[in-house]
Amino acid sequence: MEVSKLTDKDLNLGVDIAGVHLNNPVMEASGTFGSGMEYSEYVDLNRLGAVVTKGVANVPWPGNPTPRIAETYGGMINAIGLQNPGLDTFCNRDIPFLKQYDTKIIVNVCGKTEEDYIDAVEKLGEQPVDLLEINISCPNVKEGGIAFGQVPAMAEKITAAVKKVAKQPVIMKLSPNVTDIAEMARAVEAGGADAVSLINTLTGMKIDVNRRTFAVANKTGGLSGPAIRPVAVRMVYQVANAVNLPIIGMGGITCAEDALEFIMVGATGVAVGTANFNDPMTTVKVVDGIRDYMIRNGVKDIHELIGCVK
Amino acid sequence: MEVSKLTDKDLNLGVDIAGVHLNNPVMEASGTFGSGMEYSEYVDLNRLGAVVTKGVANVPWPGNPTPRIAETYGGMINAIGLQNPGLDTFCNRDIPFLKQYDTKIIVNVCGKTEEDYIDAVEKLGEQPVDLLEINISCPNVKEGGIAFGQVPAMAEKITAAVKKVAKQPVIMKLSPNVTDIAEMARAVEAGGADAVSLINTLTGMKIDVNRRTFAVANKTGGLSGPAIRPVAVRMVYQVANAVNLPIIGMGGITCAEDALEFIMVGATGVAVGTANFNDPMTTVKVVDGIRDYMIRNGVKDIHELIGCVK
Amino acid sequence: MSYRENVEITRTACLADGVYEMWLKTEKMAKEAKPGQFISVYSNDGSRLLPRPISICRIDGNKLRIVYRVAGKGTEEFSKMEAGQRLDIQGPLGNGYELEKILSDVAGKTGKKVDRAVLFGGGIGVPPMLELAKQLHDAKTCDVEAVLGYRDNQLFLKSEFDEFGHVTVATEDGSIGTKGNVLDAVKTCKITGDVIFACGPTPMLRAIKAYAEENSIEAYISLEEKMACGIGACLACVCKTTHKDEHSQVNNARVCKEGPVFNAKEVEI
Amino acid sequence: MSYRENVEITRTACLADGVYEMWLKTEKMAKEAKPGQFISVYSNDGSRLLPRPISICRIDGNKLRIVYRVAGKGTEEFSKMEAGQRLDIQGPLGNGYELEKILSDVAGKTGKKVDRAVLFGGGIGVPPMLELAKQLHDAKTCDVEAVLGYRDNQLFLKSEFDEFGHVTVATEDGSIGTKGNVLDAVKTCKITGDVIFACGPTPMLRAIKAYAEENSIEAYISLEEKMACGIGACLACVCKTTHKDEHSQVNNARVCKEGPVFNAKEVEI
Ligand SMILES: Cc1cc2nc3c(=O)[nH]c(=O)nc-3n(C[C@H](O)[C@H](O)[C@H](O)COP(=O)(O)OP(=O)(O)OC[C@H]3O[C@@H](n4cnc5c(N)ncnc54)[C@H](O)[C@@H]3O)c2cc1C
Ligand SMILES: Cc1cc2nc3c(=O)[nH]c(=O)nc-3n(C[C@H](O)[C@H](O)[C@H](O)COP(=O)(O)OP(=O)(O)OC[C@H]3O[C@@H](n4cnc5c(N)ncnc54)[C@H](O)[C@@H]3O)c2cc1C
Ligand SMILES: Cc1cc2nc3c(=O)[nH]c(=O)nc-3n(C[C@H](O)[C@H](O)[C@H](O)COP(=O)(O)O)c2cc1C
Ligand SMILES: Cc1cc2nc3c(=O)[nH]c(=O)nc-3n(C[C@H](O)[C@H](O)[C@H](O)COP(=O)(O)O)c2cc1C
Ligand code: FES
Ligand code: FES
Repeated sequence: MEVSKLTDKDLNLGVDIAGVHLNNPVMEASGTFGSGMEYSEYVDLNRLGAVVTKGVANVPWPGNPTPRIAETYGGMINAIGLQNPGLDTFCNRDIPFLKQYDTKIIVNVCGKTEEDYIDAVEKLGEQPVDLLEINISCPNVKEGGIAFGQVPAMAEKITAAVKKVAKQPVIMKLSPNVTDIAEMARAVEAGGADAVSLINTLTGMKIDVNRRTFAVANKTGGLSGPAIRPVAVRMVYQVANAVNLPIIGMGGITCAEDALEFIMVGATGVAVGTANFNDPMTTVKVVDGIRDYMIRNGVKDIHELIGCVK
Repeated sequence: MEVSKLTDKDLNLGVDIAGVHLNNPVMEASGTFGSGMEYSEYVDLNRLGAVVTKGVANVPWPGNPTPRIAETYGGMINAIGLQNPGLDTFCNRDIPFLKQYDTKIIVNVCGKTEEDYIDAVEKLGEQPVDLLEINISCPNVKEGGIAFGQVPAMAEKITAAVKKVAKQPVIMKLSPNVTDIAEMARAVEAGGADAVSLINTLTGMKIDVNRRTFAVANKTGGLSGPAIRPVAVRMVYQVANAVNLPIIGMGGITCAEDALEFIMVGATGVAVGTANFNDPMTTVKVVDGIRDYMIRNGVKDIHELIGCVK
Repeated sequence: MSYRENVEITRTACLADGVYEMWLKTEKMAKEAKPGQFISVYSNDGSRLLPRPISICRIDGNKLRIVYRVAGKGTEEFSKMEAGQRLDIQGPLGNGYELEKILSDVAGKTGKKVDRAVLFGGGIGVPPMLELAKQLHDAKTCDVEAVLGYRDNQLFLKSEFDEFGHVTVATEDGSIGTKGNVLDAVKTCKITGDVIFACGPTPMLRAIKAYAEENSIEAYISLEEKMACGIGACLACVCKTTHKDEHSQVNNARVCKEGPVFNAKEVEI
Repeated sequence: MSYRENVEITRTACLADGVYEMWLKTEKMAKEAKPGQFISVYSNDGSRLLPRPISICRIDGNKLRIVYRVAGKGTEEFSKMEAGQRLDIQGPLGNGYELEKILSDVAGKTGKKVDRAVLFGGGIGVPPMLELAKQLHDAKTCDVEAVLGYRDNQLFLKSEFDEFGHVTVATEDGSIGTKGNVLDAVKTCKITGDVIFACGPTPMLRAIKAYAEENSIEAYISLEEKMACGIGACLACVCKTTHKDEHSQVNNARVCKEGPVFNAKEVEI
């Protein structure tokens, strides 16, 4: 076996997403990491390309009743219901916390109506955040959310409305619960999106057969974790072939090899979600593993890998 | 803990699907069991409510190039491409084999065009088979198959065309790769379907990052196994609330508890697929496990459990 | 501070039908642990990703002891493990009992020093009370009155409580002690105290909350909820609080972070 | 007949870098096994559902020996197991070598009794040849000429082949024997024979197929393909055949059922 002579400093792991430079392609997925505060005990946030915050709305949301989660085979379902403290608390507490680190800040925004989204995006315009990720795909709230994510015309409209007021580049986060993900990606591209992220969770259900009841109080929840990775990789591949936007790929990433699957089918960034619950150090292990892969295979620039499998 | 006094002979596990009586609700899923011949070394086929055959077409199909499968986390993807020996060989070899057993015969039918389906269904009219399962959801063949399974109007049309010539009751097998599974179920109900089975596989992809290539030659394949169970249970629940047809539920069943999830959200029958590859005795273990559950919980008739979680 | 460690199991035993104990040799975790805290225990089987939260039953130097009931696949896996095998764990997690602070708070509120603490443990809620009993006993500031509820005559850990205070037992089947639950035992045996600490099934905690309010006793109860992160990030494990808390802004405290120990008055259960 | 068994591992060892052996105590499986057959080995980790097909290397009473290279997560898991632990296996699977039939077939076709059999093993294709060498040796009807290809000087199993016949070695790095592959060794050492049995990487098998055709020698080769059922039901593991086979009607033989041993003439590789 040939061993490449590359060392750490020969490598370029940096990527650009909608004009924003990330030190490496690795971030965590919204909702699985809070705003990084709790995880900072385990992870040096400076090592992450970006921190993506839990979805935040213009006002506080109480979320769904418990139980909110259930473990499933190789994954989990969650129906947190986008509990969040509202933008005011978020801007006073979470953004200043994140500004201490050398990482980019991506704020995930949720809403029930177009007005909610616009209100939140306008308020965030004043804030030192780098990118906005608009969650139009949350399956766990009754109003809004998912409808925007399943009807192309609605997705285009909400994208355009958000873009009109947004001061930061806009990433639209797509739902996998659709017949044709490429069509959804083209819709948000038409609406003016600067990037897309996918996938959000697959709608799932678990039954507690002993208690003869739903395992999560909301009946349905979003399925995530390594179980869904093949669906996510397929969708990223489809979207990479359908639009001209940078893609943040996610869905079941647990290690560098998993992340590289997404990168090789066309993702510029990758996000680790559920795996953080199994091992809080997953994100940095992914960064290290990608670096090792590049050294082992003589790959100097991560761009040689992005979309290399066609 | 109270222990119920029920014994085996107090129990009714029998169910009717479109007028056909099955001794119990358990069968295996098409394509994972051949026509039962190979598995008969491990499983007493008399113990199964029905045997569902691998998809068969009017003429032999060569299927896809290899590798045709890849293991994924808690599941697998396959792109067999519906290789089959054609109806003539099938009727001369497989049906007589299955007739030796006290089980119902469900023949899974695939096709590329409406004419293919009609031809096969007409020929099967002469044969001693109990039910037809029409696969309009195979993601692994370029023509036909999946298109019928993703557009409601097409699904209704193919159902009506098949029903017109079918001598046996018709089960339409639905694809999960749609935005709204309830709409698809309503379409085949409108077309005259006698029952539905779901779910077929979720379209997925796996990348071999060391060889920088697709893990299955067909690029995409169908994701199956326990990884997808929450999606399958959710869809069966949705369909049970949308149509008035008996449902055969499947997707990741590995044990009796898994099967009971499907039954409790409204499935009359359940099918074991991928789990057979992990343990060839899974089907009979599911039958035994359902019986044990009923005894343990004082449930005399399986119908008390069908759809009991609302 | 909490840690992620891959630890060696140094001892295992079956304490009663379906109830097991495990001693774990930690690097740093045991040193920082408090009674009432828990650890996240991870499966070695890749199909089970989420941690199993298990309370700390005893702290002994660098060792932690956990006692658990087989409730499903994860705890079944643990029950089959043997000394010498390894497990991933994370902790110590949650607030746990800040004993000095609690005792002085209670004294402040009631205007009376705590002379006797009543510890309620029901079923698999018994083990988390043991380290608390020990620390209260060792601190010598108040008497320990433990009221332990079991299903039947398999009184796991009971004899260890005897070392730290007076113990009253209730059993569901009446085979030993008062027939019934821990509050039945309180009535029958006329047990009183200045503060209550309790862990057990929700109906028991609900009854104790009501009992404490009726009798104007401060009560601290340990709640359970399904967890994903176990460290306060995912908002899976919330419970309803009477006051809007700083973190959530919506009356939802995190059991894994603000809890699992709550003043009974502050939560709705 | 094949079986599903949960078996005890009776011995394990590391034979070379990344190459391990395992002895398994079976109930019925070993009794029915033939050289060239394989077993399906199942992971104890629920995230890995599919079997790992591993060839039978030796049959000894009720024991089976397998030798495998760590190629991924499954084989890595196996490599960490120790004597006393248990595994689910299924087998014996595939056709394997019906030795008497093959030898008389070959004699029939060539009009000449088989005096010398050449066994080619390349890399992790070496182990499956061992039981075959033994049975040919024990039958005493022909000489055994083994040509074994290795990466380097770690000649795992080589000394065991010495007991059953004459052995020639090729190494990729030239550290021992002929530098190059097994066919290089054949040329250098002028090895001849009346029938070929071969197992190894596809390029090697392709070269042997061509060599056999040029020299009009009957050759039997063991193919590999990804498998799901391992018993002929799922059609995952097909290979292209020159003739339409009875089962598929479409020139697709199942490696797990009609194979893994094929007459080289009958398959396209
Ligand atoms: C703070 C806290 C402390 C605990 N301390 C103990 C203890 O000391 N001893 C003990 O025996 N049990 C304790 N439990 C309960 C214990 O966590 C569950 O019994 C255990 O997680 C069941 O896992 P399983 O895989 O066997 O069951 P499964 O039902 O297969 O578990 C499936 C999923 O549900 C979760 N889950 C199931 N039951 C509970 C539950 N009651 N609470 C939280 N999550 C649950 C599991 O963690 C897992 O993610 C505690 C729970 C909490 C929240
Ligand atoms: C008939 C037959 C006999 C074999 N005999 C031996 C043997 O004696 N010794 C040995 O070391 N190897 C043998 N192999 C190859 C062995 O099956 C693979 O190396 C092993 O399955 C890899 O598993 P893994 O989990 O380590 O790798 P992973 O790459 O993690 O496996 C992922 C999946 O791919 C499958 N897979 C990966 N490589 C192969 C392969 N080469 N062939 C078939 N499936 C594969 C695995 O079974 C699993 O389902 C044989 C293969 C076949 C088909
Ligand atoms: C507990 C939990 C909470 C989540 N909350 C959000 C959220 O607030 N906003 C959002 O866009 N996605 C949310 N997601 C979806 C994830 O960001 C991610 O898209 C999905 O989980 C797939 O990645 P994974 O398989 O790595 O977890 C959440 C996921 C989980 C598991
Ligand atoms: C190898 C394989 C082959 C399959 N072939 C067919 C088929 O021919 N016709 C069909 O309708 N479904 C086919 N399926 C889908 C299964 O019948 C089933 O719907 C799906 O696998 C979900 O169930 P499971 O998770 O239990 O495997 C196949 C699945 C697998 C894994
Ligand atoms: S388990 Fe994640 S916040 Fe408590
Ligand atoms: S692996 Fe299923 S047919 Fe060979």
